[in-house]
Amino acid sequence: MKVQVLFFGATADAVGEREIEISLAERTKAEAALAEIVEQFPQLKSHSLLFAVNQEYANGGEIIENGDELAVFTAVSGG
Amino acid sequence: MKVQVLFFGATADAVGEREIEISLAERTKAEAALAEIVEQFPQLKSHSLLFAVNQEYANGGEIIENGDELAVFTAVSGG
Amino acid sequence: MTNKAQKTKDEGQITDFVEITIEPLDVGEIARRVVPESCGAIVTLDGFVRQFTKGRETLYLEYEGYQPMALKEMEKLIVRAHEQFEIANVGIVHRLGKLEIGATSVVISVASPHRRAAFEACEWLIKELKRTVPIWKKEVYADGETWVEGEQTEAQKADKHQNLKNNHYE
Amino acid sequence: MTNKAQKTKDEGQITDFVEITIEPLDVGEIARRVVPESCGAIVTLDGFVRQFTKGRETLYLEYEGYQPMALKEMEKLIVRAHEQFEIANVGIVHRLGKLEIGATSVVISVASPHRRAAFEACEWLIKELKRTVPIWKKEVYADGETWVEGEQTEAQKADKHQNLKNNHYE
Repeated sequence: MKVQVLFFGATADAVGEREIEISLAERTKAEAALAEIVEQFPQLKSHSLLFAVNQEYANGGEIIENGDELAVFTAVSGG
Repeated sequence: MKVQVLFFGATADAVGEREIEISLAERTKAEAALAEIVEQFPQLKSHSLLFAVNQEYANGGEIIENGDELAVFTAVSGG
Repeated sequence: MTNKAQKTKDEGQITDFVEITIEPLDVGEIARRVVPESCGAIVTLDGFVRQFTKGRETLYLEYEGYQPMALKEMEKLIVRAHEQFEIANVGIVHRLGKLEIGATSVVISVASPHRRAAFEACEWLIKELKRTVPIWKKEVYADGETWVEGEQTEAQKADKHQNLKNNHYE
Repeated sequence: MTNKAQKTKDEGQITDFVEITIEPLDVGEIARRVVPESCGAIVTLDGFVRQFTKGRETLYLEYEGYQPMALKEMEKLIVRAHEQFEIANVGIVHRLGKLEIGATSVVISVASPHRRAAFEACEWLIKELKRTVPIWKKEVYADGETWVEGEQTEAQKADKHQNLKNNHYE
């Protein structure tokens, strides 16, 4: 199945992309999906990462579905 | 000696004046000056009064001097 | 009857201001005036005329002030705020005259490097302003009007108007 | 790249709003939008771009946001604020894009019948916004630039990115 992965700020700069599509096995969990993304872009390892699935913070156990919107970013710094 | 007495808001309405001049004996204390003003305008008795001498809250013991600016008003309600 | 009056204190980078005016208050403009460039947050209190007080409908309000004393008391509050809180600068502007429902009557803006101090100082300043600054409001209803008398503290009542200075500043 | 986005919730008298925009923020205008007529005070937090961070001079800042998620997180904060504090209504507006020194980056305005609740809610909202709303800033210096990474809580670090939802919402 295909999912969209968004990057912002420091992670977008590290990856060199703001949005990519990746293939995941059916019923991949959020935790494993993040691990696959980090494996594909090892330059992300130097950052403390947060992970969102469909615009909600992930707790790691969510089952990713086809067409989901994932996002990988560093601790927020707005305000 | 002569002093100026200012009234504001409820005390101005009660007295019917915003500013008067009164005569006081030399070395009158603030406490006694307020008592004289209330005696002259007994309609002030129905209010809780604050008293200022030369634009500072009075503690009662100040010696009033010729030409001082006194003010009699109710508890403040700005803001 | 009232006019715009302003006092500004300059101590190097610190610029506080107190002001009494009959003109409408522009909250954003007042907040922007307190910003020193090294600070990160401004907290602003914006008080305004309520339509209902204890269920009774107010048509409009009239504010009156003992202007020179009010400005002095506002300046004293700023001095005391600097003693108690780590703040950069403070602006206090109070409007007098006739105020329609929804109009801003008072603006207090506090800038500080750490926002906690700005919140604390701003809250303390409005509480003290309502207690010590000689300004009064008259509520005008369809069928009458009333000068609002502030709540005197128990200490003030017990003292029967003695020792007001201590009550106000301890 | 970013555009003005706005969501408004109407529940009878309650009108909260969250907004993300690339336009300059007008603090007074935002504060005035949160006023219900029965309320007496508005507390506003106005965050802005500092010239110096840890002694290093910033030329300007770039803010970037994950806009749809940021709006959702801001709305969640408002729901949680209503649960915890007796407030009437809340507006949160965050600016994105290039911000010059002194420009306002975020405005949070809270109206309440009693000002204590407005102070508490406003302070809580800015603290939580900085922790949970997906917006990032890049500081641009004369000789380089840095994306600022927020401080993760100890719980977040210990979890190694697990269980983020709980860390963010407990």
